[in-house]
Amino acid sequence: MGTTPAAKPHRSSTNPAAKPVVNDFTIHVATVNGSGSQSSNMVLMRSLFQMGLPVSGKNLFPSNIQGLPTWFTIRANKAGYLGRRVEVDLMVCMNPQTARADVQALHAGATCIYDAPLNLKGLRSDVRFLEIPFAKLINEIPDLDNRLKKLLANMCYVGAVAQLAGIETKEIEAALNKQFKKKPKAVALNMKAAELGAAYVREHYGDPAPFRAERMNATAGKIIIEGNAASAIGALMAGCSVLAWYPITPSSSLCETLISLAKKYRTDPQTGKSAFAAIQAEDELASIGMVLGAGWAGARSMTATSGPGISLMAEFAGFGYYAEVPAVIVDVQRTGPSTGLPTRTQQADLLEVAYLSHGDTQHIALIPGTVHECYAHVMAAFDLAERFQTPVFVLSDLDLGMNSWMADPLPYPKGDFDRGKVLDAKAVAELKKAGKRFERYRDADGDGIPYRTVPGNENSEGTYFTRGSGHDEAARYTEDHEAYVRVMDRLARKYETARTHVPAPEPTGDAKAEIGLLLYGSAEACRQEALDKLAAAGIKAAALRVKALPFHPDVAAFVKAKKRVYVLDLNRDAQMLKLLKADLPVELLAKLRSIRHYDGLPVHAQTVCDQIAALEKEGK
Amino acid sequence: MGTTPAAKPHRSSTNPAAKPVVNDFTIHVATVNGSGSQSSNMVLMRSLFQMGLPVSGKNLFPSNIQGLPTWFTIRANKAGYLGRRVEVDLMVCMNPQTARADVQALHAGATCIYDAPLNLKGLRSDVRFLEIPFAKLINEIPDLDNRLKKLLANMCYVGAVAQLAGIETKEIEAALNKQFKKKPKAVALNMKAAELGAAYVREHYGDPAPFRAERMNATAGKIIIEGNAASAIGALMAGCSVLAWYPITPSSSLCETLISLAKKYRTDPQTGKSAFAAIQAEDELASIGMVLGAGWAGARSMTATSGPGISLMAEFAGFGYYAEVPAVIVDVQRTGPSTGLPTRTQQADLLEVAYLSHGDTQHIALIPGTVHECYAHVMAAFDLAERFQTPVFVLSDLDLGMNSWMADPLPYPKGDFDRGKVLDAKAVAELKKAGKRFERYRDADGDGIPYRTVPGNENSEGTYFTRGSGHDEAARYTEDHEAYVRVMDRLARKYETARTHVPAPEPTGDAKAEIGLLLYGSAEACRQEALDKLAAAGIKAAALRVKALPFHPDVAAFVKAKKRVYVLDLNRDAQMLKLLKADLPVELLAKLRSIRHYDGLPVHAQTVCDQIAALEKEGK
Amino acid sequence: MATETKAPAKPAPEKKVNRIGLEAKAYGGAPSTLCSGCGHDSITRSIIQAFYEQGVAPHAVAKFSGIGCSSKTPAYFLGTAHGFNAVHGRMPAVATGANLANRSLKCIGVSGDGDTASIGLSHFCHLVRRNTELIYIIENNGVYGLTKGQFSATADKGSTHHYGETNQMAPIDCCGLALELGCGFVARSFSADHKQLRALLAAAIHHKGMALIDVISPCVTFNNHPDSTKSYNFSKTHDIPLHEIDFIAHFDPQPEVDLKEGEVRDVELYDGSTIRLRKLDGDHDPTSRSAAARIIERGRDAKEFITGLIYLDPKGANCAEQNNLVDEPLASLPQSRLRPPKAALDEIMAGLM
Amino acid sequence: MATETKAPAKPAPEKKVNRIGLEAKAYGGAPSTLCSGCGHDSITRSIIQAFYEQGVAPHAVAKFSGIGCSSKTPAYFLGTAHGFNAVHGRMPAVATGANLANRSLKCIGVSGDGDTASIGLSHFCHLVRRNTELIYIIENNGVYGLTKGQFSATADKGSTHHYGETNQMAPIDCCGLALELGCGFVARSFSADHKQLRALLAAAIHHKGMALIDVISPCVTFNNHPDSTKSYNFSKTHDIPLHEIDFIAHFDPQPEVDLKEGEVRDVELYDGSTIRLRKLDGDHDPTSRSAAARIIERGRDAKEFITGLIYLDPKGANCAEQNNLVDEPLASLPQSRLRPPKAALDEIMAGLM
Ligand SMILES: Cc1ncc(C[n+]2csc(CCOP(=O)(O)OP(=O)(O)O)c2C)c(N)n1
Ligand SMILES: Cc1ncc(C[n+]2csc(CCOP(=O)(O)OP(=O)(O)O)c2C)c(N)n1
Ligand code: SF4
Ligand code: SF4
Ligand SMILES: [Mg+2]
Ligand SMILES: [Mg+2]
Repeated sequence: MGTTPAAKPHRSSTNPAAKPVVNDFTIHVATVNGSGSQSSNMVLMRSLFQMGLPVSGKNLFPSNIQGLPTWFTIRANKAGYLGRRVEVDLMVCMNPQTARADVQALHAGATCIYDAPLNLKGLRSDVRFLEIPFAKLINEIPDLDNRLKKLLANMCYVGAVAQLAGIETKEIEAALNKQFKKKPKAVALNMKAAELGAAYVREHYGDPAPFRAERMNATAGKIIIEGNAASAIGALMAGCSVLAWYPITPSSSLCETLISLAKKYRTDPQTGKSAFAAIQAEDELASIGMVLGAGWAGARSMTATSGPGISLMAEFAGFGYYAEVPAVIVDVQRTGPSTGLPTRTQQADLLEVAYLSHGDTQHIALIPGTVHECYAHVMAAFDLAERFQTPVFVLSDLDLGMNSWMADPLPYPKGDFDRGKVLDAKAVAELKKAGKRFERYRDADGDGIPYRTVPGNENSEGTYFTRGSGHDEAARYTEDHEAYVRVMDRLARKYETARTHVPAPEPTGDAKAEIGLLLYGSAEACRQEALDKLAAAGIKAAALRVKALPFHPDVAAFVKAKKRVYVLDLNRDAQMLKLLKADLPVELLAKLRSIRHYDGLPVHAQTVCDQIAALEKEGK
Repeated sequence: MGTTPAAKPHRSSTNPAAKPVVNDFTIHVATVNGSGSQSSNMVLMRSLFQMGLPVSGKNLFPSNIQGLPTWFTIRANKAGYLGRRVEVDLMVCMNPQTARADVQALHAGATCIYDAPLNLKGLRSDVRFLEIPFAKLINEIPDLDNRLKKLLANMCYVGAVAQLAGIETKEIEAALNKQFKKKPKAVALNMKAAELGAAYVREHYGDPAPFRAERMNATAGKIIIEGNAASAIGALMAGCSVLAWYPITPSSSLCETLISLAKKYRTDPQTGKSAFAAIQAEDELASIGMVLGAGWAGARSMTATSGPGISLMAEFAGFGYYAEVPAVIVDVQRTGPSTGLPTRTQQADLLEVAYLSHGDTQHIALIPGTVHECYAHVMAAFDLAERFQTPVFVLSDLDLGMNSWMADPLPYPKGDFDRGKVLDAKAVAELKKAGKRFERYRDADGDGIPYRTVPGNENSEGTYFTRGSGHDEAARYTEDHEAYVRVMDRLARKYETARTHVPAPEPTGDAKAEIGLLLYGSAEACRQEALDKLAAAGIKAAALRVKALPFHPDVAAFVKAKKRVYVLDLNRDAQMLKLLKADLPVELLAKLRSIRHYDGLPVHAQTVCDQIAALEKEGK
Repeated sequence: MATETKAPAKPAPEKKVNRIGLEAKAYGGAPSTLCSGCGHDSITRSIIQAFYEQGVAPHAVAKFSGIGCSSKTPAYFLGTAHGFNAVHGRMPAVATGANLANRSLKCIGVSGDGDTASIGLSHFCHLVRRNTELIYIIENNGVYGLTKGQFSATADKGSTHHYGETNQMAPIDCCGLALELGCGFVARSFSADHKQLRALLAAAIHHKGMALIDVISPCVTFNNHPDSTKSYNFSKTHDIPLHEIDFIAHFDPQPEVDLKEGEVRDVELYDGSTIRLRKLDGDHDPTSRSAAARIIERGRDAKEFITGLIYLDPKGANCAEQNNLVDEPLASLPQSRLRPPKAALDEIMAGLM
Repeated sequence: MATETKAPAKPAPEKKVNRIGLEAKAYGGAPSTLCSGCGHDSITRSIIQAFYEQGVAPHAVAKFSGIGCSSKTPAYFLGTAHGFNAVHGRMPAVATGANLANRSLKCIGVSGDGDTASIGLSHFCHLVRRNTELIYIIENNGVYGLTKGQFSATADKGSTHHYGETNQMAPIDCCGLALELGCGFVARSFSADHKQLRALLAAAIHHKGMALIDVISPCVTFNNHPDSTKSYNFSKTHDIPLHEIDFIAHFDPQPEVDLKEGEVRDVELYDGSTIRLRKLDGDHDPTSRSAAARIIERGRDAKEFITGLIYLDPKGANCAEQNNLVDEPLASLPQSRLRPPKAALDEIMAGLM
């Protein structure tokens, strides 16, 4: 509950209207999709970034291609709070379909630029309106066709916003140069449009805005990247050589980016041949099947999908678990159930992924919380998949995957690939010399992880038959109940081994605080802000961000050390809480409390703070 | 753990060898499948039944069609304990592939009949061997082809067993008459074979056996039935008119029985036309799709499948939940994960079914524990599916579904169908007169259950558009986050309402006992025996059999009233325990302890007793 | 045949009513949210018109679709019919279930080429085999519109993708496939050819089995470049109609006209309606499966865009008939006809004693 | 052509070795657990023999299957090859993934008619489109063997089921379907015709794309009644071979013989091997797609059981080629060829600054 929707009046107590603020503001642009506003918004965001301000950009888009409402929100915050903030300082209304609601949702003291024909100014007296005749301004530029006029009107509001917020013209120009690489004519035209907007504001609306961008130095050497791109780079660096996928929002861009990267970085310059295969499968059942086939044959292979695709992978996921085949499956989660809100975010596939398939199955899942972790966790997933010979899931989400995040450059990976326990023909021969023999499903090391070979192994004793039906240690078919139990118990042991191999949870905040906030995934974006807000409200709390299933021992230790732990779930059913209850020592469970946010919009610090504060007050 | 496999020596402390026992024994017949032994075993079981002895028959068969080992176990028990018993009193060895292991697994004092060429007698000195030259005996019957000789050899062991155990010849004959209805020649031939076996035992092995069948009166008016047949009859009586299915062991016989029944009882005698449609779909994705389509269009529709099929239904299950479409889905569980042991039993699809699909989904599931409940729960599932407008699962298993159970005749259903909140054209018009209007997803009654119409409704205001994407109360497409949350919260409310509509759990045993045994499904078969064994071991316990998800309030009440509650899961991962932990008040959770049995064989009272006793001793 | 402009969901205003007394606007739906110019919106308009002209009561219609831009369109026509927007690729199953539950419903399904020929291919093929009484429209644009332009299984071989990939596989010809699998009504059309499409839809409405209409429907956003065989430009310039097609409904007999020998070919439907085909260049016999196969082969080999009624077999038993169902909808049978009497249960029990 | 007896997994003992020095028994597998007389076991024997004769190293082979009696058979041949017994109907995906991972593997997949034409139909069709280098054998018995005799999608129309249902739908002709979808190697055979089947398998081994062999393989337990078109009796009495077929491997050139004009037709494969077809009754040109289509149509219409090489196009790019893959197996590329250097990452990062 406790969702604080973006389109509702909300008067912030910490940010009273009209108090001028430097480098802490939110710009909300309402357009329709397919109108080309996306590049204007990127230019706006980048300009701020180039001025040294921490920024994030969130695109709220409909599940359609053209003509429906879209919003883009830029948050600039000197403290580096880059999660969603509900209060909007500057609204840009370009969409007649939503303009009234957009204005109604503003808090008192907000500023609103709007396209003149919308005539919004009478709507509220506690909002400052700046009417701008964008079409008319653009008409000043000669020789434009209609499409171009529309596009340039968007650039025109960029100029207006820049003028109002103090964004430097040269940064707009630099951002345009980046955007329209090697097209100086396009840059000039867009600059012209931006200048028209700026000039209009300068001439008609001289008063300073209650917020301002001032050059600072928090972004030097940083990048702006979407989580899906970071994941794709991770897959590239991890040596993924087979990608099988089926398009689905919000995961498609991950695959498409990886394909583009591989085209560039995996093509042999001599032969022109590729060390990367990508198959757009007929559906997700096939894509996971291809990934398992490739993983079994020794390649590093992956797929990326979202909820509906995960559901379709259920049968094969259980096969991968039981037959012990490596695979990497990225789930960029969207709002379910069913088709749900396919262009909204949520973390509601946890329970499904944790136990995906019929019968006793348990999966390893990594949950990145930052773009860096999209990169690192995807890389780690390949190592873990081969080390543990099992499908490994990466649970990203739309907010993380498709929105723009500021970050340090992704570091070049340090270690080498961990290809796990693979025996080549020589190793099989040596086993024999040592009086042993290769047995595919034998727990030779006591960690539950057996040794495998891959097809093509020239030693005839190094082959085995892979099946989803009952098998014994030597991979022979069996229906024997004891052999079955041995294999199942070993698999459980293997899963236990994984606890200390998955990424450990990350503690932050005051370690000695009695109150804990346990969160995961993209909720990270609001974590520090929430802790600070809580502190401001007199509640000292430490946070722990869980990064993987099965739970690392540090998770229980954290809960043990706290009096109360608030588990933040971005889903209705408190899915992480359920998983914790199933796993943690029972004496810790009474400490856990649920807070949730599941309306499809990114979570924000205020609701986290409000919900915890209310529960704390309520008397635990 | 604590699996006590059938094929292991096991010396029972409660049933020391050679102590003669009346009406309490187990016969274990080892043959190969496809050899026609099934009908011999049925005759044996029925003869005992007709003598008035409580009996059960369990068929342990391989996942193949011909030539692999098969065992049939008949348990006769005057106290009515009809769950699996591990100790075998009389072994019949007909299969060379397994004979040695079969003998090794016997407990001391057991009796073993074997086919002469197997020459087993030297194997053990603590087992009484009865060698019988079946082939030679059958050769006495003239004019037989080879196939018939094989079949009759099987009937020959029936006679031998009957002679040894005191089964009356006239009951053998009666059972044969039932088996070979209207084929007196076949009956005579089989009787001849049985008599040859009996005579051989009479002549060569005069000593009485340590166990004996004596006529009693515990089966008068009873039936012998498989759970799948009971489920099929339930579906027939519930008015199921559309069946869509895809063959899979162990659910196929449910569908095939239903089709046969419908052919007989749903064909209009006048027109010859059928009030029942059955589609063998191309796969399980399609079968659940057809069921949803039919349910949406107003028919009572169902499918039956097993684990792999459930996995394939994941996507559509979430659709049914979110779009609120009635459907009945029977899962006759088998041993997973993946293909696993497809002809063995398990209860390991609980977690998958409870949350089946991506996103926040929760399903109603009924868990029959007896053949009567297969019948009643399948009927109830149709009522609940329409009342709650959602897919309702019935979780049976192979042991319950495919084995033979003695029971009272299934009673004719009392009440009428509950078709739930359906508005016809008139009702829609009346709504309008009352100044309201039909809104498909409005919580008009506060119970979370909206009203629905079905296609063909002549009132144009009675139509709506069904979708798995975001919708508001009026079934309009929306991506609005508030409308989304309203619908999701109502769905959660609806699920809460279901708690008191699903079958309540069934308490048995000493209500005042401090120890609780919580079990579900086919574990019922060993419940009373386990309680009695526990009592004999000095542990007073009461049992509660859970019959449905979501948990009825009585479940928490039971746990509250006990000091410790042992949750018996027929799966490795303690799936019921996990679900309980996710749902019960947290202060109760420390009372729960896990006992498990998951080797694919039916659970037996001894392991339940042993595991609880060990944990009790261990100090809780 | 011009590119359509927005808001096609509302038919042209007219006062006329059809044989059940409804105006055309009674067949409209919610406003479209597709891109302006999208071929799918044109098809919507033809559907509205055809159902209006054939006088089908909207409440007696059930609409089905999968997922995709195309699959959104059932919301944009026949707003007072029940609709079921299913999951991706699996509409055939839903429609089959609904049809069995209530065989009196006129079922229409809309799918995309991705929905039909990729994820839903198996269900499509088995739908053909089952011959469910369903009008099945593929709004075929050779691309995944809703997920932004990836290749579908009907994409042209050699065509290039917006992020640089080239499609290496030959397209699936859904008409060829359906014919191979024994479909009794196989047609192809072009979204902008309203006249032909309406006639085909009318015939499909009166066909008692599954009727496939594969409609080339340009995606103006992702696949309308001139060398795409699914573009307006290509379709308009390459369209080779097999015949001029008129539909004469059984309830609307035409005056006997003097037709020149060999000029037209009449094909009769099960309900007495007639499809009148006026010969154009050649003479295609749509009742010959081998002629149909040759036409499809010719189109494939010569890369011709052949439209019209390719194959018709009006007689095959449909799914409800194969199931020998009672005439009334199963959905509305009373309990008394669904629950066998006590004697039946007694009989079953007796057999188990 | 006689019905096989049990234990076919062991080839007839012989001392001979093949060109890589292996005896035939090196190509055997685990003992079969199928019903004695099952057609599938005969096919197993032909596979063993063909791989032996072609001298394929078992370790260079990867075996695939779905679920069913048929799908169990990869355990019964080439015991020292890796095998992957997947889930029901989805073997094509697994084989495609494995083939991409290691294109040097010789891939063979065994499926059933249920596995292929019901649950796996979409994957089968898309496999054909992708042209994965895979020998795809359908062990076609018109029935679901392993689940005890339900109709499959290749069951005869009008045939009756053991619990009384009658199949109302026409069977899917997998060869016709594959041809329609552009398959480059389409053949049909009969499990008991070892000579023909071995020749076809040899050709398939040397084909560089997907090679479909639809083998009628009687289920003696559930579908061997004399009027079943999948019974031994029917198959033996109705088998119409298109030609007598010999395979001449590229490594085993035959002496030039004086062939009578028009008596044989040689078709050359990509690797230089030759399929030599001796004409029987008619003269079928297996390189003509339309001739192939006609043959299939004839078989369907006349209910003839036509066997042999129906269609061959040895040239189409296979899946690995379409992906323009390096020659080495992707699976064995070292880290240095998979992880781009730091400069590459720097370049990517620079683009994001
Ligand atoms: C299981 C699943 N996978 C993927 C998607 C994403 N998806 C939505 S529409 C679509 C393709 C639609 O293409 P098509 O059927 O051709 O329709 P069009 O948009 O071109 O009209 C895909 C892949 C989905 N909704 N469900
Ligand atoms: C998802 C799923 N559904 C159903 C089954 C049950 N099943 C096992 S084999 C089989 C049919 C096999 O028929 P076919 O492919 O023709 O092989 P055959 O046994 O006839 O050789 C089915 C339905 C399964 N294993 N998995
Ligand atoms: S993206 Fe293409 S298919 Fe979708 S609405 Fe736009 S034009 Fe139509
Ligand atoms: S059931 Fe049929 S297909 Fe299966 S092994 Fe027996 S004969 Fe072969
Ligand atoms: Mg499309
Ligand atoms: Mg078969």
